[in-house]
Amino acid sequence: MEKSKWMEMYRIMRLIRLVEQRINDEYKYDEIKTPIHLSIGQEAVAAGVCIHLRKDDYIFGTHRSHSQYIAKGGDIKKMIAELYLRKTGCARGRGGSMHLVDPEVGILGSSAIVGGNIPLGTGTALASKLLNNDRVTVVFFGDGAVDEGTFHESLNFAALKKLPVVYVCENNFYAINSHQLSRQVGDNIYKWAQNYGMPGFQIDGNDVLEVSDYAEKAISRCRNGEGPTLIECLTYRWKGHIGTVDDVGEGYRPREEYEYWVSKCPIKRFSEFLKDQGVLTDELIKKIDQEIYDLIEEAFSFAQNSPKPSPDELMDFVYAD
Amino acid sequence: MEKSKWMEMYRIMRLIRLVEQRINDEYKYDEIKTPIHLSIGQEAVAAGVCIHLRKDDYIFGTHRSHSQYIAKGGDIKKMIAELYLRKTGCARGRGGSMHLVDPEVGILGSSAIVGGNIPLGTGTALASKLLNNDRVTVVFFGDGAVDEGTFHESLNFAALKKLPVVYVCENNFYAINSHQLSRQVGDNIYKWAQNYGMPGFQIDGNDVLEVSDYAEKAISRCRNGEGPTLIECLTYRWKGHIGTVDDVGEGYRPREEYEYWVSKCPIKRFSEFLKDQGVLTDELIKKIDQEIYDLIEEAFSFAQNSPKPSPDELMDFVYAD
Amino acid sequence: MPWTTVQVEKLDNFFIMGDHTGDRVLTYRDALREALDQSLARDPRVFIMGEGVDDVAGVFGTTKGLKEKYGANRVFDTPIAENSMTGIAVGAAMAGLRPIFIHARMDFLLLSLDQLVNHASKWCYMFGGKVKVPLVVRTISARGWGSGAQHSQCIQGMLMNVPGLKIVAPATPYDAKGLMISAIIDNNPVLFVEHRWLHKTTGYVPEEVYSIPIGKGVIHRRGEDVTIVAVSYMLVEALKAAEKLQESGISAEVIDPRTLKPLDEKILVESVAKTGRLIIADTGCKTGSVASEIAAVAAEKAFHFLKKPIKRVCCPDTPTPTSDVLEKAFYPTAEDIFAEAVSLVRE
Amino acid sequence: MPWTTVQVEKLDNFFIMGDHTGDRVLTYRDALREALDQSLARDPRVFIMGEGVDDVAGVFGTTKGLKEKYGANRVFDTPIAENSMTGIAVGAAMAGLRPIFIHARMDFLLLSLDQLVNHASKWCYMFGGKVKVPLVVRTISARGWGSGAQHSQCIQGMLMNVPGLKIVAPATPYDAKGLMISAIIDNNPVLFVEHRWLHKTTGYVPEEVYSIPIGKGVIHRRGEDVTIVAVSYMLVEALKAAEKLQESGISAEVIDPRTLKPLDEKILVESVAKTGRLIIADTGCKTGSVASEIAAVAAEKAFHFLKKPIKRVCCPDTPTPTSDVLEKAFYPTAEDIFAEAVSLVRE
Ligand SMILES: Cc1ncc(C[n+]2csc(CCOP(=O)(O)OP(=O)(O)O)c2C)c(N)n1
Ligand SMILES: Cc1ncc(C[n+]2csc(CCOP(=O)(O)OP(=O)(O)O)c2C)c(N)n1
Ligand SMILES: [Mg+2]
Ligand SMILES: [Mg+2]
Repeated sequence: MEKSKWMEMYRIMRLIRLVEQRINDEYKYDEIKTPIHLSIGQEAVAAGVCIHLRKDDYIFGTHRSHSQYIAKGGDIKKMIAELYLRKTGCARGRGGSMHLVDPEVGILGSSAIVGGNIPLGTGTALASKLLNNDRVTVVFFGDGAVDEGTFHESLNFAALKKLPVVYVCENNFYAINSHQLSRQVGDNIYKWAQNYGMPGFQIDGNDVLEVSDYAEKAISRCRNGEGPTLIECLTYRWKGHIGTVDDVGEGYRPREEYEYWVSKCPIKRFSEFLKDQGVLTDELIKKIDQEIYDLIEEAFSFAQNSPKPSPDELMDFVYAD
Repeated sequence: MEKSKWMEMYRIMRLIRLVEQRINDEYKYDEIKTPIHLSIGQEAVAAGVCIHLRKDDYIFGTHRSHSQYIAKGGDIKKMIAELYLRKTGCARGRGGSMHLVDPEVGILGSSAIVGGNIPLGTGTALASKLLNNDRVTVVFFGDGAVDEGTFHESLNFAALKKLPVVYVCENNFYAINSHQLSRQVGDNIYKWAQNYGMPGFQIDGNDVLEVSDYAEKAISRCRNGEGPTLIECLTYRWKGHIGTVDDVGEGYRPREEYEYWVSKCPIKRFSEFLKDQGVLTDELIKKIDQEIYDLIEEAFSFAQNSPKPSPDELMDFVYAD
Repeated sequence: MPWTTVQVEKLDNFFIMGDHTGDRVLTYRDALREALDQSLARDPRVFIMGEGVDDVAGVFGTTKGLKEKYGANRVFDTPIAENSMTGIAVGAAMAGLRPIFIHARMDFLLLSLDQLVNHASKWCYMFGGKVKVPLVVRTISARGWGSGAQHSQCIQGMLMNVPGLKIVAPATPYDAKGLMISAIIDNNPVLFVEHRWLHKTTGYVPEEVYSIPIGKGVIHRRGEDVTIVAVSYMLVEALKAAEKLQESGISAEVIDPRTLKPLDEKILVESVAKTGRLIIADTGCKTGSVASEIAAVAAEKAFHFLKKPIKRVCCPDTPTPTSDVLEKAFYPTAEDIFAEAVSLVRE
Repeated sequence: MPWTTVQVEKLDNFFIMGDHTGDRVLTYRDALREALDQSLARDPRVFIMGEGVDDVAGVFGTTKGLKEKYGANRVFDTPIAENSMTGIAVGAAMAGLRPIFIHARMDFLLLSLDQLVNHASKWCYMFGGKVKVPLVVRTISARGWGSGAQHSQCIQGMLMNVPGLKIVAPATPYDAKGLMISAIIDNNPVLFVEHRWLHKTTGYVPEEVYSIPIGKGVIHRRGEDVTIVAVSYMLVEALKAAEKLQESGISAEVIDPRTLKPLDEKILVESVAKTGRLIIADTGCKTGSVASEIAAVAAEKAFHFLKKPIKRVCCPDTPTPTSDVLEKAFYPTAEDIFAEAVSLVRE
């Protein structure tokens, strides 16, 4: 990987983190009237994967998809406006945080039904095959989605037809409060790939270089018509499942587990690496942060000053023309 | 296995075969006004598995379940009467061939929805666990059912909870006219078990002794609280998917394939073995057949002479009291 | 051979005039096949997927030979995994293709409602119109020969409650072809409701490509005394009933809404304005049926024209029995429509 | 914390009198919890399964502490696999247990309709009454705070078309407890329809175990001029509307059918016989709604009593928008009921 891409990945991870933190901070004012699921702690996955995607490649996300939208190059102003449910939002205020979209960069939507996006992304990959183009699809989903039959049904079909799709499981070990081991036998999601005759890997989802590495290979396999890959990225969400609540401690996630993962912060780790490599300095960090803060400021102010949809638009878009 | 059970298995296989043949012969008279799916060629699976089940164990079948009903000890008269859609039928004429039932011997029904019975059998096994009894459930299903998400969802749950259920896949390579390899990646259904941490085997489903062997172990594992097993039995149906039609030759199944499997007739094979062992003779074969013919004759005559339901019973049983 | 063929082959060859005349008579099945054939030919984005769509039987003949003609990329068999296959079709539609997904039985649609209802039908709205899902889902309801509770359902009534979905249920060969073409060129998910007993009906069908507006019903027979709105196969029974009513001196107007959602309320209200009496015949179970919805619309919008209670002629609220005797008791026929009409007009 | 809590906490604390008085006031949520608690205590066959039923939040508090009390065998979390989990509950029911399966959102029910409709609801009939499926499926519909198209559906209308299924939708704490107990002791699959905004309503609830007959509605307020039939949460809006109508000199009769299937037709017809005017308020989208079914029944069986068109007050036929402004336009309220009633009575 070229070093220029390192900096881009860093910037994207940082952008995701700071956007999420700002959302977190603003949420208490009750102006973001939509459920939010923050990706803080999981930034490396989206960043490491999307860096290898072209604008015309497709991604599909879930309820927790801010990071992927940002990494794929979705318009930040329209994203924040969507969270504020404004007419200028990427889904014109009809979708909210769980339903981000930006077709211009291949984001065809995300589904808040667990497992629901896996067939959809398999379908865009089918389209690439039938249209004989080399567009790749990446489907992002959680460990929870692996519980659903759609996971298997889709992987089977993709493997059978050798479709250009990369399945990226962001395994953060929890579905709401339910631990992976209380829902699944074993903790090796990547192994399912084997039986479908596709490559499958379990990797450190907090190591953006490792993610990028595996993603690059998987994506180029897709472009070469060699079929799908499953990548299980082990990672961790810092915030509670939903909103800005805390779910660490008694009856929830163990504090040690939480602290362990916070210590493995993907951004800290990568920035240390970049510093070691001599391409990142404290000064540069500040500069990049400042650029990002400006961008975020602009996006929030755009959003907050945008008009809301008007009630008489209620029936628009039920059907496409 | 005691030798007395050999003869019982032989008798059951022969019973299945002759019942099916008689149904096949009678179907042209249009008095069996229900779709039928014959099990000729697949007799060893049901016979080899059910020989180890107690009366109070449960089985669930599919659209193709005559063999299992018979092997589990379902009432033959009521079965034939059900095919003739009589009031005396096991489902009182409401079910037909695809929906046989006999709760007295643990047959709680069968589903004509592919993959539909796998959760149900997993559920009765859950009940055994919650009730802390040692009843075992066997779910029979085809290779087609493995395409459905319910297969994975159910196996995962059964493994997670260590439920006393044996999943028996009768892999006859076809779902209607669709070959396994045009629907699935690979031809190793049994391998799925591995990832669920349960034993899985692919065995010769036309060898009743092998079936019986593996089934016995799986069932005793269940009784001992050691959890589920998946057994994939390779076998073959001689008749077309449905009714009495022929689907061999041009555009359908290759004739050589068909002939190969007919040459591997499970009954011929087992009877030769039994003869070798000196427990079966031509005379005995004749005697057993005659007993079976009498039983069949009785069942068909019972069925044909039974009354049909009357129209005013239409609304009965929509709800249980 | 699918078993319902046994039953279908025994049916009378029912000819439906339709609102088109000409000299080419086709069966409903062949009309459908022609619509698919012509659509595959004219639009490279169209493709067909589903269990057995490429096999010798070709979904009761409706896809026969299409794989040979258009290749295995455009007409292909799928694993038995209705929910994900639907979602895969939806994804392909989002990427600009025009998939036609086929369920050989409407019962199997129940496995796929997550993708159809939670996803396909909501996508356009949920994303402010930015992504479209031009998808056709064909479902075929069986009847008779002991199809039984899991292989004979007519659940179009359930789907009426789904915003964002269009539902068409053509009853004539002419409508079958025209509405199939409309469904394919429509930019929304369209549920295409077929009834196995219609596959054999015949009628005039033009050779050229034509479409029929979604959302427009048709008057099949004009009359003064009573309006019979008939859904899908019930049109055949309604036309038979109307014929018999004529002999008894009762003039029935027979309407086929063709599109169930969005419903042609105008044709309904205008007819009731004339006759003052309304019978609705549907192939599904009565409660929660399409007939219920039509009755509600009439009670809301045509109330002042109504002289008599609205009558629904549907299957009773029971799973389909397998027994031939009970099947006969279960399915409403021309006789039932006739009897209701007589009592509405005479009493 | 489930996000709709944000919204629910902002609601007024609505007290519903119900047909019971006493001195113990409970919330709907606590009434439900008590019904579950008492049922687990009295019948060892009862157990609860579903995503998160054993977690700290306890499905909005309705299952809180039950795992601790009855053990992890009887109150347990499941994988996210709604269709099979439903089938597993069905199988356990066939083997003699009495499972209660919970969906935290009604939207997820759509994933499980194969098992609920093709299997659970048909089993008793399909096998001539030989196997029963005593199953309760709880579903909770959300509303507000941008729940959006995939997390706020009220699809009880779809389920009306399913023979063999019973559907209850209690609106008061008293009914919630009584109908939960009835649903558990019933030998059939019962869909238990809850609305998140009802969880906070309060009312009198007796401490002892009691059941409410499935299939019987209740008159919440007697009146002469117009009948308002209100489904689930719409009862709250209907009672508010009735209050306001009273002030305008219009006397409204408010009926809660409580059971949606089988419907209490008698209470409906008798009320319409008295008032001659009918408004039906449902929480779902209008087309194919429970309101449509009730309208059809009234148009069939109470036609001669009706003086005015039947009115349905429902959500429009669009997926739920996320925008707060559009949500406000989307959901019908007491105002809408009030306006319809005024126009029916005055015009
Ligand atoms: C079909 C379905 N069932 C249940 C839910 C409720 N739900 C929302 S998010 C979630 C957990 C998802 O966990 P995971 O897939 O691991 O994603 P994560 O939240 O960890 O990113 C659940 C169960 C849902 N949205 N869809
Ligand atoms: C959910 C569902 N989809 C499709 C069908 C139509 N169908 C009936 S039998 C069958 C093939 C089943 O094949 P398999 O499971 O291998 O069983 P076999 O007939 O070989 O015994 C299909 C697809 C169905 N009954 N249910
Ligand atoms: Mg997770
Ligand atoms: Mg098979």
